[in-house]
Amino acid sequence: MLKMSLKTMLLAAVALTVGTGAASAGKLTIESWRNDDAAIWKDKIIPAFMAKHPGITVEFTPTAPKEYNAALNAKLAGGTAGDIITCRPFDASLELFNKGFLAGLNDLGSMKNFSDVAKSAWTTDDGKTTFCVPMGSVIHGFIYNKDIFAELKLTEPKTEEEFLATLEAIKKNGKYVPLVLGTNDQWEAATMGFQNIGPNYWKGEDGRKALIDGKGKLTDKAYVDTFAALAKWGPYMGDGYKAQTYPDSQNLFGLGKGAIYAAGSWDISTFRGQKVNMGAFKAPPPAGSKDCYISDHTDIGIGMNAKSANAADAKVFLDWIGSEEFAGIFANALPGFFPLSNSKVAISDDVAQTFVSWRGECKSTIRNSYQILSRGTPNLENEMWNVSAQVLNGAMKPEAAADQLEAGLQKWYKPHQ
Amino acid sequence: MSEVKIENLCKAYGPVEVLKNIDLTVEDGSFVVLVGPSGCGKSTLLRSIAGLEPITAGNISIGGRQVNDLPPAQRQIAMVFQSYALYPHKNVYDNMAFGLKFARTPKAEIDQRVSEAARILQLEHLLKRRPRELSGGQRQRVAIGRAIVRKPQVFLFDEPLSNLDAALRINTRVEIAKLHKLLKATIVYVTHDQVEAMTLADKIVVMNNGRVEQTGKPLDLYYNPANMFVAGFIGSPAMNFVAAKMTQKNQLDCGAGMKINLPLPPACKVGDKVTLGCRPEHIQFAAEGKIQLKGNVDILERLGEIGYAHVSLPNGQSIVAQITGDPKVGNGAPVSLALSPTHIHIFGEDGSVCSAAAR
Amino acid sequence: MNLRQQASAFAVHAVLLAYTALALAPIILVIMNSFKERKAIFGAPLQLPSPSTFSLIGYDKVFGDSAIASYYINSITVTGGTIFFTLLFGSMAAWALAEYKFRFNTFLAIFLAIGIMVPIRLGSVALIQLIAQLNLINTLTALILVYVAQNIPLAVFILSEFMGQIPKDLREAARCDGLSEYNIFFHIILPLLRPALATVAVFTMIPVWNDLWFPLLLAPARGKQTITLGIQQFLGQYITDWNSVLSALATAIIPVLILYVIFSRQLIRGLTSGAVK
Amino acid sequence: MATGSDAGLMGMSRASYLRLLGFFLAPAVIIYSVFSIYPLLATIFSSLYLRQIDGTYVFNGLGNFVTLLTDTTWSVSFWNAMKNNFVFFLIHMGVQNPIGIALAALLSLPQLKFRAAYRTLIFMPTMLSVVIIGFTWQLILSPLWGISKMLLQAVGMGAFFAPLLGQESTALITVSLISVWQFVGIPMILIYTALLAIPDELADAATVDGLTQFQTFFFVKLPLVIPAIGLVSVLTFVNNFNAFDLIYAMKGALAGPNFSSDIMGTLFYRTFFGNQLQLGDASMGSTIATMMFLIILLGVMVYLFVIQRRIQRYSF
Repeated sequence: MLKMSLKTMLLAAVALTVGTGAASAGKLTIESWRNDDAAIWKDKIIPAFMAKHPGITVEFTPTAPKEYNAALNAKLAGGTAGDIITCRPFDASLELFNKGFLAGLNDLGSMKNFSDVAKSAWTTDDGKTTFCVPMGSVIHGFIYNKDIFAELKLTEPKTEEEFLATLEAIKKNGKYVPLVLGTNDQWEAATMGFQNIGPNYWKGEDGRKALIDGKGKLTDKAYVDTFAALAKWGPYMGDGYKAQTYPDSQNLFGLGKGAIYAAGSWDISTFRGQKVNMGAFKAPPPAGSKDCYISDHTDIGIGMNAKSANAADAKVFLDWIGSEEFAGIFANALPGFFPLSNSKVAISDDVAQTFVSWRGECKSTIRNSYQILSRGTPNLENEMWNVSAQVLNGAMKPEAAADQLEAGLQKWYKPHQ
Repeated sequence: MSEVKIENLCKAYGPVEVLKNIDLTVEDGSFVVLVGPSGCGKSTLLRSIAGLEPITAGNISIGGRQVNDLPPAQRQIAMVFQSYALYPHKNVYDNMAFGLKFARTPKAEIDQRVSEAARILQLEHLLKRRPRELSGGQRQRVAIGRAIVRKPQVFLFDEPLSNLDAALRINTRVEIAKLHKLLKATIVYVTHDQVEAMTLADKIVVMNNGRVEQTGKPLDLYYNPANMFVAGFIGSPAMNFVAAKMTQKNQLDCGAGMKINLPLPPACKVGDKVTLGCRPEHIQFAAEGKIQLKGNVDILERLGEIGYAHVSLPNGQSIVAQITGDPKVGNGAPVSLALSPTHIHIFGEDGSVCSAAAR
Repeated sequence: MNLRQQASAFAVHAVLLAYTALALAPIILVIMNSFKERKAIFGAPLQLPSPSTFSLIGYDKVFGDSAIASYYINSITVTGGTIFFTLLFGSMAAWALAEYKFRFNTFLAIFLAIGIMVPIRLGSVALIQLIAQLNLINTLTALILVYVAQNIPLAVFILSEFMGQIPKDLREAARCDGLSEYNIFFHIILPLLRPALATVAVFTMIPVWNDLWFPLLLAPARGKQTITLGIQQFLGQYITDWNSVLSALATAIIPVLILYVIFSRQLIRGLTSGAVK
Repeated sequence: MATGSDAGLMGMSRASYLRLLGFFLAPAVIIYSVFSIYPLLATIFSSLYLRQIDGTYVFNGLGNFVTLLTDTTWSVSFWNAMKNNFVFFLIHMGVQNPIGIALAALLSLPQLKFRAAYRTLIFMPTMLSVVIIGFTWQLILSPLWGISKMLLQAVGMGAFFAPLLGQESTALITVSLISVWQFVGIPMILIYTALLAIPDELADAATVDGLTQFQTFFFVKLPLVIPAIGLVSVLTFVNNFNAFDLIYAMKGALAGPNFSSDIMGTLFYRTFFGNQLQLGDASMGSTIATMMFLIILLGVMVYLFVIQRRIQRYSF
């Protein structure tokens, strides 16, 4: 009897082990945080690739954005990550390269399709090695509901003053939430708020670079003014915005209950799915500005797991990602992600077209916390989320927010000490 | 031959000795009862015989074979536990057949042995029941049945009746006695109840504090206890003890002017402190008689034909006398007690008997 | 029953009913709304689905995700395997600790107890590396091993308590009956532990079935995902589509509730068996 | 034959006794040591190393602990998380356990109808995944869906609607109460079990003595279930200082607003695995994990050696 139960145990153990998914040749797995885009990868991008390269099977296995970094790091450390890794910009990916988790991609043929600026987010500090193929950038701005604007006889605001007047008008009417933005998840406060309107204050790249070399401080007037501008939004953000999550915001605007949505261009495809009649306007500059600036952020790249069992196939895939064909599919399947390659891509979505047209009107910059400044503790990006949310919540004065950011940076960053 | 022989057995838990130099022989076919107060070591002795407790020193042999290091199953013993220890998840048949199955006994033989045992114990109609569906007495019989089917050389019973109610206890006691006759089995039986010991045993072993106090036939122990412990333990109600001093030859002084004249054994000397023992059934209300004590009745317990009188003596001690019928005395009434001179026991200062008065 | 007693019985039921409602309302709300069309979810969330608002569109999406069957199979395999090995190994260890004397008995008991207090999650990174070295990444075996390790301490703890309640006589009777120590365990002790095993099974089942963390790290590959991970990823993907979100939540909740209702008697009996006199 | 040595069993050789022990103990001990103790030790070990800015690690002794407790970069977050964790724990002690006791008291009333149904249903939320519970409550409290607002309006308190999860003053309390809602079944069942163990004669005796049911509970039964309440308290402590999932599911790794719902578990997660641009720091993460381990250990010790010894136990 006893022997039998032992044997059963062993059999059970063996049966469980047999299910092991050994990596088979010609099969690639993509790690990504873009779970919103899963359907597009499965239905459009991957079939297009496999039509060209029938020998290679590709699978897209996204992780929710907030778990992505933790899960990816753990999986890479444990050797379980997929062959293809979607790259966050700057230090998060640089660290992966330094640890040997990401392969260098200098020899990739299609790398020549990208400018140095495009590659900067995924290149070592010395500029010698690029480890991810730039895939897309995102542009900040505001998306508005055309039907509501028509109903309330409003026009796109051109300046900050007009912007606040527009919000006030919507609020007076009372039917709609004037500005759709929540602070529960915090990151929208920093990204859709602070980084969206800020470049107009700190003069884009000039201000960003000054912060890095220590000539500019976060306590400078530009940053305090940005926070001060944010602080004025509170009264126009829907009932209970402090507990409003990002999906809540998306739904609020998607359901036509909100008039203006503080946006990233990637939201376009979400709202297309919900059939919103929408338009877009760029961050309205403050009174007296001559130039305008937009946040055109290199947001997403794609690289190769250095320990991939299918390195050859992975390179074939990455090379294709760098191609004009991919850029075209990507830009149109995912309006709101703008290809970074030099090839001219026609964008069919009119709202996406609006966003990308701002590149011609204004100067572009990337988010100022991403390069170098978030390497230490306390982490500048985390701090920005925190204080931006607090400023929007009315829990913190603009000056205090700026002070806290600068104090944090001074703790570890030499040029600010 | 299924004699159990125990020589010089010792058992200790660390520094605590629980069995001290036990020597005991259980003759083939005899019924030996180990009796004593709780904690005296009787159960430990039984479990040592069974092989459930390792021993520290000495020898145990069963049927002429030394079993010191054998596991219980190989000692050819069967044990009946106080709690019956029936397997709750098995029915009566399986409870009895369980050990045999593991001994790879052929199915037919198991069947035959179980039905034989069931017939003897009148369990035939209960074979399919689970233990929880049985009464206490029935469970007891199943536990015995489980022992019988093993055809052991020795049956070991560990207080098997103590979980039964009074009436059932008497019934089952008789059943066990009959069974012993029927099976001609060698039995070692542990109890703390001296009535069970007296009624069942061929030989009683009285234990106290890890030692054997006395071994003998029931009536030997009753009439000739070797010491005060045995004298007090055997018999119910217990023997009366009166402290006394030998003041002159053949005279005891019990204090408060109570003097008793009786022939004393030569071992006793003038000036010795002794204890006089006499069982209640050997004390009567009577004004005449050779040995007299006077006292006052505290209380009378009337049980029917007989009863017991608790009497306080002038020296402050209290003794119990058996009464017959209804003596019509009130509480507090003065009475005279007559002690049967042939049933008086004299114990020395160390508690061992000086000598029983000649019968 | 007099008036006063009736009044107090009424009050007791009122309190218990109110709390039961509080406990169930959120769950009912989710399940109820998962059967409604989008407009009705937002327009009248507190109404039952009516013929005009009834819709299964969310479930279409959830079950259209063809992998849902494999999520369930994986979860059942992992949970079942974990329960089986936790009970087997846990009861074996509890038996040895309770029954046999040996030098490291107390030490081992304390050693095993540490695991009750500390979540293995704190050691995730080392664990992943270990699993990778054993070549068990993306296998359900890895999950089972980790969960068994995680659940053994509590299993040993609970089973030891119950083991103590099995009368000593029973084991000794079995020894007299000639059973080997192995057979005493498998044929006497294990069957008698059944109520305790049920308790441990439930205590093991809940966190394992519901765990998100280790499936995410150790077996995230398609085809190896458990239902909780699958649903979580599904939620992430359709987060703005409340039909799908609510249906996915209901899909994750309902089987657990059904199992719970079936086994609740055993669970409560197991939990309260210490009190059975 | 001293106890505590490998005494062996009657008639069994030492070798086969060891084989017997091995057979029963080895599977559990090996799996547990390899997949639970080893990873934990590895974590404690790496708390002794310091992560350099270039991503390498150097040995730092107990330096990380000094940094964590004294350097304001870390200590502010640490003590904040610690304080919040205590609030989290105190809310469980002050709300969950009294409600659990009260429910258990009601459930243990003699001749209560539908006892099993109540017990089963009230325990139900405990069965569900924290991730799912967090998500569900977030939907319910969502200003978008507006259920909570609707309910408040229905009872004429619409003006009291507030974004409970979004305010610094209410976020932690709200999350704690959701956790209480989910786990109240556990103290309820444990206390209920203890109450069942009290002999009915005792309650009868109290009734004969003229106590009302309420008084009987307070003055007779409650003192007798204090050991169970002690157990519930230490379980609550251990679980609360291990908590992570619910806050992570509802408030994310930054546990906002302004870290007002940050507890040890979220601080550990954020530090160990990183966040958006924050890189994971295995050494400080391990340091926090080790601190969590020590706090839990300390709590359990206090319970075992101080509280449990003073609790009077009664056997019936």
